[in-house]
Amino acid sequence: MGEKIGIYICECGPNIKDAMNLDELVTFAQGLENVAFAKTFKTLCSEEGKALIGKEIKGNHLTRLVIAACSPKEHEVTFRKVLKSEGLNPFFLQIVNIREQCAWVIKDRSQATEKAKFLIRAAVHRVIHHEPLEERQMECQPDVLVIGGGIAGISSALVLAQKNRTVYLVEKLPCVGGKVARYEEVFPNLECASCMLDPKMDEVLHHEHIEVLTLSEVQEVLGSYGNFIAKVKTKARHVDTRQCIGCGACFEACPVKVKNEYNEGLNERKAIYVPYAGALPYVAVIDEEHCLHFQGKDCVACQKGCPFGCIHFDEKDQDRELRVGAIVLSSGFDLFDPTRASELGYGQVENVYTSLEFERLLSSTGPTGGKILMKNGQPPKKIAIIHCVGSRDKRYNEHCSGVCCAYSLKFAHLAKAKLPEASIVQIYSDFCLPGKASQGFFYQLDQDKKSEFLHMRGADTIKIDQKDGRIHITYTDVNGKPAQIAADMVILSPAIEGARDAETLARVLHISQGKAGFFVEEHAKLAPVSTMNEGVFIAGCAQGPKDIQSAVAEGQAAAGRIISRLIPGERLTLEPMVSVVDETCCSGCKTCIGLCPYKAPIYDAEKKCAVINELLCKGCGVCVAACPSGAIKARHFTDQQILAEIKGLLI
Amino acid sequence: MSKHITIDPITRLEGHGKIDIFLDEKGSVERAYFQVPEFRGFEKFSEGRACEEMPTLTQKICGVCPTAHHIASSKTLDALFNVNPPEAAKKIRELMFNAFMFEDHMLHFYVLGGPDFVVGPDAPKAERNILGVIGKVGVDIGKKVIDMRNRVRGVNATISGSSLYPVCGLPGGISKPLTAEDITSINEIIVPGLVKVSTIDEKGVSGVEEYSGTFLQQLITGLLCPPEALGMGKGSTEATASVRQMLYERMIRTFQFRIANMVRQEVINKILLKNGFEANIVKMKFNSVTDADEAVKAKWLGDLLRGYDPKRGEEKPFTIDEVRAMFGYGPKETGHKEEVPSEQTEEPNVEEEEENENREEPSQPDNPV
Amino acid sequence: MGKPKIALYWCSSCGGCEESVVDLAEDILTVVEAVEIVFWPVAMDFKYEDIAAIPDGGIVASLINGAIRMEEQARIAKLLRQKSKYVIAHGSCAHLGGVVGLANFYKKNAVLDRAYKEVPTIHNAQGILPKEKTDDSGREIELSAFHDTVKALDQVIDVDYYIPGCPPPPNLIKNAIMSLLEGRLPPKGTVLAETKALCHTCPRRESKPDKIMIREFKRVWETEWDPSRCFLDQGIICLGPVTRGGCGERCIQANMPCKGCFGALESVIDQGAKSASFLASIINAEDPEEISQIAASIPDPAGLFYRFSLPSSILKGKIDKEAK
Amino acid sequence: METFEPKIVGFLCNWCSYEGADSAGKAQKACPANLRVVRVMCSGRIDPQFVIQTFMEGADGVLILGCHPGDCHYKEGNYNALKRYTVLKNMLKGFGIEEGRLRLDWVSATEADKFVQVVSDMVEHVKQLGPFNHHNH
Repeated sequence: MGEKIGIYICECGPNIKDAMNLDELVTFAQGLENVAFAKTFKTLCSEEGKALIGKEIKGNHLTRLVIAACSPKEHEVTFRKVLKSEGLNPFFLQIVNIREQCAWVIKDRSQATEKAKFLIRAAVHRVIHHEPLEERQMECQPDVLVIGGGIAGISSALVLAQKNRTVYLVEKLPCVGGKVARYEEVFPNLECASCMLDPKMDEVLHHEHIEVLTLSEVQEVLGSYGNFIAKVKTKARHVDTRQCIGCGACFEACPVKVKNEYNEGLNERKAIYVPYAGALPYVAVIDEEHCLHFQGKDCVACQKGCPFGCIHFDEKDQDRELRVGAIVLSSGFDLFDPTRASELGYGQVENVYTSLEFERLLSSTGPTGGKILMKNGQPPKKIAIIHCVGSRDKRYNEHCSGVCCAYSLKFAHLAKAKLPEASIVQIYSDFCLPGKASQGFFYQLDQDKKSEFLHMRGADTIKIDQKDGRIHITYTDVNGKPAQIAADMVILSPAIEGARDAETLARVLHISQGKAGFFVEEHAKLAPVSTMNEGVFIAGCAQGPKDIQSAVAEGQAAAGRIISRLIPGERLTLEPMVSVVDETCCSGCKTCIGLCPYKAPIYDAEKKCAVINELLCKGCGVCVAACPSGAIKARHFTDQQILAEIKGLLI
Repeated sequence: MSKHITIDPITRLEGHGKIDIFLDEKGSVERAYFQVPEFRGFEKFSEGRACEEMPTLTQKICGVCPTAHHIASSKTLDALFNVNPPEAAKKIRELMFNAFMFEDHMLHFYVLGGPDFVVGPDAPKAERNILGVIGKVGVDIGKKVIDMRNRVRGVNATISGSSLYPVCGLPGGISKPLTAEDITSINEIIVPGLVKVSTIDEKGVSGVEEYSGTFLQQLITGLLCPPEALGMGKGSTEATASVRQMLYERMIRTFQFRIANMVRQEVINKILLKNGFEANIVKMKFNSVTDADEAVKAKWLGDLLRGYDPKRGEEKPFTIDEVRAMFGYGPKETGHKEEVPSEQTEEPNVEEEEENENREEPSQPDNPV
Repeated sequence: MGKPKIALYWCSSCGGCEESVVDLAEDILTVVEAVEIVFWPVAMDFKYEDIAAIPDGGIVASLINGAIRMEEQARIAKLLRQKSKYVIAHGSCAHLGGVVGLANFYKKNAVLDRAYKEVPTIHNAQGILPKEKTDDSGREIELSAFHDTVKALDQVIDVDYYIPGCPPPPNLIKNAIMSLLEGRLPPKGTVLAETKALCHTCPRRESKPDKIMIREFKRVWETEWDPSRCFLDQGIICLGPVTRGGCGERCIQANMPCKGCFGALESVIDQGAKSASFLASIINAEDPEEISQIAASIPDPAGLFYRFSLPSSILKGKIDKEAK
Repeated sequence: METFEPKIVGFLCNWCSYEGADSAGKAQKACPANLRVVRVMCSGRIDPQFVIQTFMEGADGVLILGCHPGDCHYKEGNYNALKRYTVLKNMLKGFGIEEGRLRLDWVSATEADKFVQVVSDMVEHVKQLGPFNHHNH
C-alpha cells in the first residue's frame, strides 16, 4: 500500500542498549516491508528525542511510525502528541514494549534481540492497518438534574448552580431537607440541625439558577452524557405556592385526621397540611388520598377557610421534559424495618422506638414539642439504646451503618440533658467512632457518667417483651452469659439500607444496585461518585451508609466532576477508541445488546439493527468479539489489526 | 489384444460411475467392469455426532432420495429412545414418504431413465435427455409433468420445511404438526394430481401406447443384459456374490412390481371400468411365495435372463410380440386387444400396493466394486 | 456462435444440488432457452472428452458442486476451470466443504477401514480396499485416488462466485445464472445470497429479547419448545446469528433450529469460532464451575459448529500428530 | 534444534495483566523469552477466532491473561472471556488439540511473581507437549 514507516528504537540510556544488540535490530528492522528507515536514539521521550521524530516525520513524509521503547502505558500519549503536532494522525503509531517486557526480563542478549525483532515485525504488520481516528466534539447541555432534595442533593445543587447553567432539584416529598431536616441536633458537636440546614434550604429555594420541583418524580431518562432527556411528573399540590404563607387557617377547617408520616406516625395531621413546623417551602399541600373532595364528597372546607384563595382543586398533575447534561442521584436511604426481627417486639411492645422516631420526639417541631414522653405521657425513668439492629447481621445486612454509635451517644447526651434523673443504658457489641471528633465525644460522655454501657455479644441475641408493666430486655453478654435488664423506653438503631423505591430509580437511570439496595459506584476507590452509566452520579446515603459530612462531600464531589466536563458553551470531547456497527452487515440478532454493561448498543426498530451510542461506549470490545456477523469494529483494535499483529509475531 | 472401451462417466443416474468394457478379437464382450469413483465415508464421520443430528446428516448420503434416509434415521432414533411416535406423526411420515416416492419416480422416469424409452437408447447424445423427452412429448405435456412434480415436492416442503432436505425428523415423531391450511394445501395438490396422471394414461396420449410397448422392450432388454455386466461373472469374490444376490432379489421384485402394475392397468382397470367401477381402487400384491414357487420362478427367470428359450435353442433376445404372446396378447400391430383373456387371470388377493414398494428400493450400496 | 454454454458437474456430492437445479421447475425452460448445457452427468450423456473438446474459455459458466475428495474430482474441476470463463461454487460442499468435510475429523485410513472392513454389513475377509490400479489377468482398470483430506472447491481451483446452501434454494441459482447472462455480476468472490445473518429475516425475530441468559442448553429431544419464539431464548442452539441469510428460513419454518449451511458472513473468518463466541455470551453464570457445567450441555461442539464448514475453517480438520 | 523452544502467544489486557507484565519488568524478574504479547483493551475483546488463527500461524501455545473476577475495568469483560474460553476449549478437543495448549488465567497489575510463574509453567507444559503441528492440511 505504499506506506512509509519510520522505526525509532530507543536506547533508554543503558536499559535497552546494554540488553540487546541494537545494530542487529536496526538492520533487521530496515529490511522489513514498507519501512523507510530505522534508527536508534538515546532517549526518545526527551525533548530532543521528540524534536528529532517531529522533524523527520515531515522531512521524510512518513505515513506511519513504530517506536520501540518502554511500555506504551508510559509514553504512548506523549508520542501521539508529537505526531499530532506534525499533522500526522496520532493513531498512525504503534509502540513496541522492548524495555519492561523484553530488555528487563530477558537476561540472554541474543534471546532479547530475537524477541525484540518479532515484536517490531508485529508492530510493522499492525501499523499498516491503523486507521486515522478523530477526537470528536459534541454539543452538550450544561444544565443538571439533581434527584433527591436531602443534604447531599442540596449541597451538590448549590455548587453546580452558576451563570448559564440551571439546576433542577427534584424532590418527591412536598418539602426539601430530606432526613437531616428531621433531626434536632447532629453529632458530634451537637450543632442544631435546622440552624445548619435552613439557610442552605433557603438558598436553594431562592437561588436564581436552581429550580426546585417538589412532589415530583423522574419517570424516564433517555439519551446519554451531555444530552439527557428526563421526563418528570409533578403531582398537583392544589395550593398556589406564590400566595400561600402557611398561616394554617385551612388546617383547622379540614375535618380529616391522618397519621403524620413526617413524625413517623407519632402524631396526626390533616388532609391539607404542612409536613412539620418550619418545613421548607412552608406551603400547604392536599393529600389527595385522604381528602374528602377527591373521594367524591363535595367538601370545600379548606377552600372556604383560606383567606388568600390559594386552594384550587382542579389543578392537574404536570409532566415536564428536562434537557440536562448530567444527573446527580441523591435519593437517600431508608431504615431497616425492625418488624422483620419480630423478637425485638417493635410494633407490639409499647415505647419501643426507632432512632428516627426518637429524633422526632427530641425535635421541638416534633409531635411532643421536644419532650421525651412515653405513650402514657409520663417521662421514662430508664432508657435503653440498642445498637446494631439489622446491621452486621448475616440474616439482614452484613455492613456496619457507621453512624448509629455516634447518634446513640448523642441520644444519651440529649436524653440526660432533658431527663437528668433518668438512667441511660446502651447495649452495644462494638463501638464505631471514626473521624476526628466522635471518639472525643464518647470520652466526654463517659467522664460525665451520663450513660452506662453494656457489652453484648451481638444484636442477634436480644429479645424484647412486656413484663409486669415494664419493657424486659434479655441478651447474651460479651462473655456468652445470658443477661437481662428492664427499661421504660427502648430506642432501636436500625441499619441504614437502600431506599425502598431505589429499584425503580436504578431501572430508570440504567445503573445497578449492590448489596442492601445501595447504588453501585463505577469504582469503589477511584470513582466513588460516578456510576457505570456515564453522566449519572451518585451522592449521599443512596450510595451507602455515611454521615452528613461525607454526604455533603460526595454531593460537592459529584458537582465538581460535572463542572469539569460540562463547561457551559464548551463542547464535550469524545473518546475516539470506541466501537461502531456496520449497518449493512448487522442482522439485528441483539447479541451485543444484552452483553454491554454500559448499555451502549441499542436496537433500532426501524432499521432492524443495532446502533452503538458513541457517548456511552468505552471501547472494551466485548461486543466485537461476540458479534456473530463480525459487524462491529473496535476502532484501533480491529480484527484486521490484531490478526496482522499475530501474523507478524509468528512468521 | 483385447480392445478397451471406457464409458466415463455413466450418466442419467444419481451417483458417479465408470464402465470399462474389454472386447475379444471377435469383437464380442470379453469382460466388463463397473466402478464407482466416489467415496465420502459417512460411516466414519457420523461417529461422535449428536444422535439428534443424524436424520439431517444421513439424508446427505443421497440428494435424490434424502427423505427415505431421513425417515429411516428418524425411526432409528425412535428405537434408540424406545419411543413410539403418535399416530399423527406416523401418518405424516408415511405421507411424506409417499409424496417423495411419487415425485422421485417422476424424476426417474422423465429425467433419468425416461429418455432411453421416449427418445430411444440410440438417439443422438445431445437429445437423450429431459430436453429430448420434452421435445418428443411436447412442451405442454412437459410443463404438466414439471408442474406436477414440483407441486408434489411442495407437499414435502409444507410438511418438512424443505422440498429436498426434510429437517422435521425427531425421535418420537416430527417437529411440526400439519395445520388446517397445510392439509388443505396438500389436498389441493394430491387429489387433482392423481386424477391428472391417470388421465394422461387413459386419454391415450400418443406416446403412451408406444410407451407401454417400449416399456416391455426395456423389460426385456433390461433383463437380457449379460450377467457379467451385473457383476455376476466368473471369479467374483464373495463381495460380488452378495451384490449378485441382492441384484437378483431386486430383479425379481422389480419384475413382480411391473407385472402387477401392467396387469392392473391393462386388465383389472378395464374390467372395473366396464362394470361401472372407478379405476385404481383395486391394488395388486403378490401373495407370499413359498420356497417351491420361488425356485420355479427363479429358474424361469434365469432362463429368461439368459435370453434363450430351451424350445427355441438360440441365444437371440425375445421380440416384443413373443413376450406379448407369453401374456396372451395379440401381436402389437392389432393395437389394443378386444377380448379379455379372462380364463388366464387367477384372483390375486388385494392389498396395499405400497407394501410392495417399500421393499423394492434398498438404499444404493455406497461402495465401489 | 449459438447459445452461451454452461456446464454442471458434481464432485464429492450427493446429487442434492443437481436436484435443486431440476427444482427450477418451469424456470428451467427459460434457462434452457437462454443457454446450452454442454455437460451435466446427472441428466445428460456428455462425457469428459466432450468437455476436453471445447476450446478454453468456451464455457461461459460452470456450476461445480460437491467438495474435492477424489483425484478425479480435482482433475475435472481443473479441466472445467480451464474451459470456463466463470466458475461458480454451487452448494455448501463446494462453497465450504459441506457435511462431507466432517471426514477431516478423521484420518484417511480410518475412514476407509470403517466403511470397507468394520461396518457390520460388510463381508470383506481379505480386507480389500479400493485400489488406484487393478489388473485382472491383463486387463488394466483405474480408479481415482482418495485424497488425504476433503477440500472446498476454492482450495483446488480459482472460484469466481459462490451459491451457498445445502441445497441452495432454486431462486438463488436462477438469479445467479440470469445475472451472469445479463452481465450484471457483483465483484469476484461474492457469495450470491443475503449480506446479513438469518436473524435479519427470521420470522421469530420479534420474540427475541434484548438479553438472553441461559442456565442450560437443551437438546431437541429433551424439551418441548414454543414454535413462535426464538430458539436461543429457549436454550436451543440455533446458528442463525452466525449464518448468512437468503434460504427463506426453511428449517425455522419446519420448527427446527438453523444448522449454519449458508456459511458465515463476509467479515467472519471461522464460523465455528464465532459460534463458540456468541453462544458463550448467553451463558448465565459467573462461577467457573457453573460455566463449565452449562458449556458441557452443548453436545459435540466441534461437529455442530463446523457442520458445513470444516474444510474451509482455519484449522481445516483434526490436527495430525504424526504428519511430517 | 535440540531443545524445542515453544512459541507462546499471550493476549494481555491493558489494565491488569499487561500492567502485571510491566511490573515484572520494573522488578527485573527473569521471564522466559518464549512469550510474545498482544495487548488488548480487555480480555473480553479476545475473539476465539484469534486463538485459532494464532495456532494456525505457528504458535505452540496460547495464553489469555485477564483481570481477576470483579476487578475488570469494564465490569464483566473477564467473565465473558471465561465463558468463551470454556466453550472454545470443549470445541478444540474435537480437533485433537491438547488442553494444555490454551490457558486462561487472572493476573492483577501488581502480581509480577504470578505473571512470571504462569508464563514459566506454560512454557514448561507446552515443551512437554511438543510442537503444535499445523502443516498437515
